[in-house]
Amino acid sequence: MKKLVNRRLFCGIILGLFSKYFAYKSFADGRPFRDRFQSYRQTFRVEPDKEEAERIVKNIIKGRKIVPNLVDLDIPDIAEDGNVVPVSFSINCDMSASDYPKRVHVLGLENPFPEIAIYEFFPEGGKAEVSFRCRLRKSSYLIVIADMHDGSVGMKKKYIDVMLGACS
Amino acid sequence: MEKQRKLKYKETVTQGELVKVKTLAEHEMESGVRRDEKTGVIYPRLIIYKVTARYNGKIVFQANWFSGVSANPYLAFYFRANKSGLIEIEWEDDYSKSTFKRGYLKVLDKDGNELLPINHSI
Amino acid sequence: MKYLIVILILIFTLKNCFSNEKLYFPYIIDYNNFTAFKPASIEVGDAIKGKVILKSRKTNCLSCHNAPLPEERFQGNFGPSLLGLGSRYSKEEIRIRLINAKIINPDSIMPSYFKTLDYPRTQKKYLGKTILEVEEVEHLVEYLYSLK
Amino acid sequence: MEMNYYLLTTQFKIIFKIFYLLIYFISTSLLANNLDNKINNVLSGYNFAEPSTRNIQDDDFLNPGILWVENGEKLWNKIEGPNKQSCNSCHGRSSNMKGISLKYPMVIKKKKKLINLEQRINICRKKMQVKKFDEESKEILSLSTLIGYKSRNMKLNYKVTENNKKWYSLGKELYFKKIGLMGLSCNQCHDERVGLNLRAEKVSQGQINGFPSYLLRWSKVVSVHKRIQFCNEQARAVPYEINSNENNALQLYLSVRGNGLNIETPAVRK
Repeated sequence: MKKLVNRRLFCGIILGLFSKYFAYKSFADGRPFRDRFQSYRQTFRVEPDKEEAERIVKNIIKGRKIVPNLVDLDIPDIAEDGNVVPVSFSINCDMSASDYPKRVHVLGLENPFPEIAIYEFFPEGGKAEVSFRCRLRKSSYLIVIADMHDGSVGMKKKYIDVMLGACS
Repeated sequence: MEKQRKLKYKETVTQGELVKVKTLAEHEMESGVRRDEKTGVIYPRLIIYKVTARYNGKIVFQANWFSGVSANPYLAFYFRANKSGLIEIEWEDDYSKSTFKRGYLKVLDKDGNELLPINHSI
Repeated sequence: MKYLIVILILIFTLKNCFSNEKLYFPYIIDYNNFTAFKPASIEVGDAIKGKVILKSRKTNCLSCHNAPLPEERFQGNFGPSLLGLGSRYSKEEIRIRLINAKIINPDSIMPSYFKTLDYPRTQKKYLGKTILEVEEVEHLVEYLYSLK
Repeated sequence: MEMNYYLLTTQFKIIFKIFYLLIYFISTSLLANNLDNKINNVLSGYNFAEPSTRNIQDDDFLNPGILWVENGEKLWNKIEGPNKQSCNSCHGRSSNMKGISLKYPMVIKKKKKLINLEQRINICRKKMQVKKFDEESKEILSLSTLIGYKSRNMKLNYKVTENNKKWYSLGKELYFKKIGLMGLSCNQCHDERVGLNLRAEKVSQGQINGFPSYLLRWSKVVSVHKRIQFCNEQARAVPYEINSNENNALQLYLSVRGNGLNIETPAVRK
């Protein structure tokens, strides 16, 4: 009995509690959890996992009510190639210290790794508009979720047709 | 050959004007899901995972990227400047290799005088 | 001697040109009515398997033809639509178009799916082979005939 | 062609067959002469691209192909070799190369061989006594993209002369030849079925005025030869090697076919 409750076990318990606390904290931030465990040498996966994508989306929204008309998307309906899909989005807010998006998540639901990007804004930003180019594996929904400073959340999704190569 | 980093913005603005910053980085953004056709060896993931924009040392915008971002990534964003200063964009690699590109932004008030970040009169 | 060789060559070439019974074995082709018959020994195909083959990248039918498959977003318009094919053609007529559409129209772009091809620069793995097997042709014929 | 044979087998006697064959060959050879390289109006691949792709090409900042041009500019001034030479030391500034890419592929008189711009660069490097660049390497494409970029918006005006007539006819022959398991020739898609859809892809005229161009599918700049190889593989045919005589001849024929188009290097294509 004495040997069981030794120093190592004690440290282990404390560490375990700590790690649980940190894990909870990062969950609370709405970060998709996998990116922290994802080492760059173990990333081979071609088949998309729909459940995981849904879990990540759920993880970000966390049951909050979605505020309509918060996110504007400007993406072409048809992407000529899945490798380069021009995406631009803007968030309708005044970018004051009380009303700005903390994080904006961009997710492609049928990608092998659904997260595409997370953008972090600050009140100095002036305007929450970003344009960039992303990859989509095949025709699928692209979701943009804005996680606002005051806890509200906005979401918009759009179906994008990705052209497949003709001959091969 | 050194990888290119490009940065473009309107260099002289009036106070409170929105500045659109466009960036382009030369990078293959290897997603980690591609195989060599002949040998079947997986190309390890190698992407820019973080882009940080600082203005006078303060972070104004940050992008966290995953493997779903295109090769040679383009990024455009806005910020608002009240004083002249240094724009600094930092691209961070999977091997934590950082590359920088910096530029000076001149902010003028209504009369056309430059608003310097440090007050020299003291 | 010269003439003999020339005549021999001519005879051989002509023989090769005209002896085409073996070309589409086991199918029997009626060149007058553009129909291809299957011998009774070959089993009737399965339409469901035919649909899979039609969608596959091996045949790549949808790259040129339009088929009533709403789940396939993009379909080509090189060739005629496959919609209502079963009401337009009989099974035999569909079969000859699959086996070698160039019998009917020599300028057709449609590949000959059941003919040992000898076009130059064919990749080694395809040499001396047909694109489709006999069973696959039958599956496809069944599926295409079911489009009415 | 086969159809005719088959009709004959069942209906006519052998004498008629030979007669018919003769008529067939004469008529086809006559037809082949009429199928010249004249297209009514030449259209660049730009016209067949999606608006989002056109946007990328229009803006030099958005266009990743410009990265290759800028890398090329660096290489242009890079001093190498025992003689401490760079491209700059013989040719001067890179802007002097305006219109140079329009002359390639070119016949070298000594060897009576057809070479393209990339091969020319490597010949130059041999004179500089430095190691030549690999095929399709980033360095060589950067330099050829730079030289192509300098003649941007100039009109393609390639002339068939006594020198390159032989290569022109070879290229033309390759263009009309049916190849591969699918038995496709270039002209079947790129002349006769322009603008139709292959799945979602619009078939373009196959003009090469934008090459070396940034291809979205590979996310990098590639040469014409690489693109032709890709097309050949799609027809399940064995592609000719990069910088081979056949590919050069085909490139020559395509340049003549696209006369009148503006150079768009580095274009953005699918």
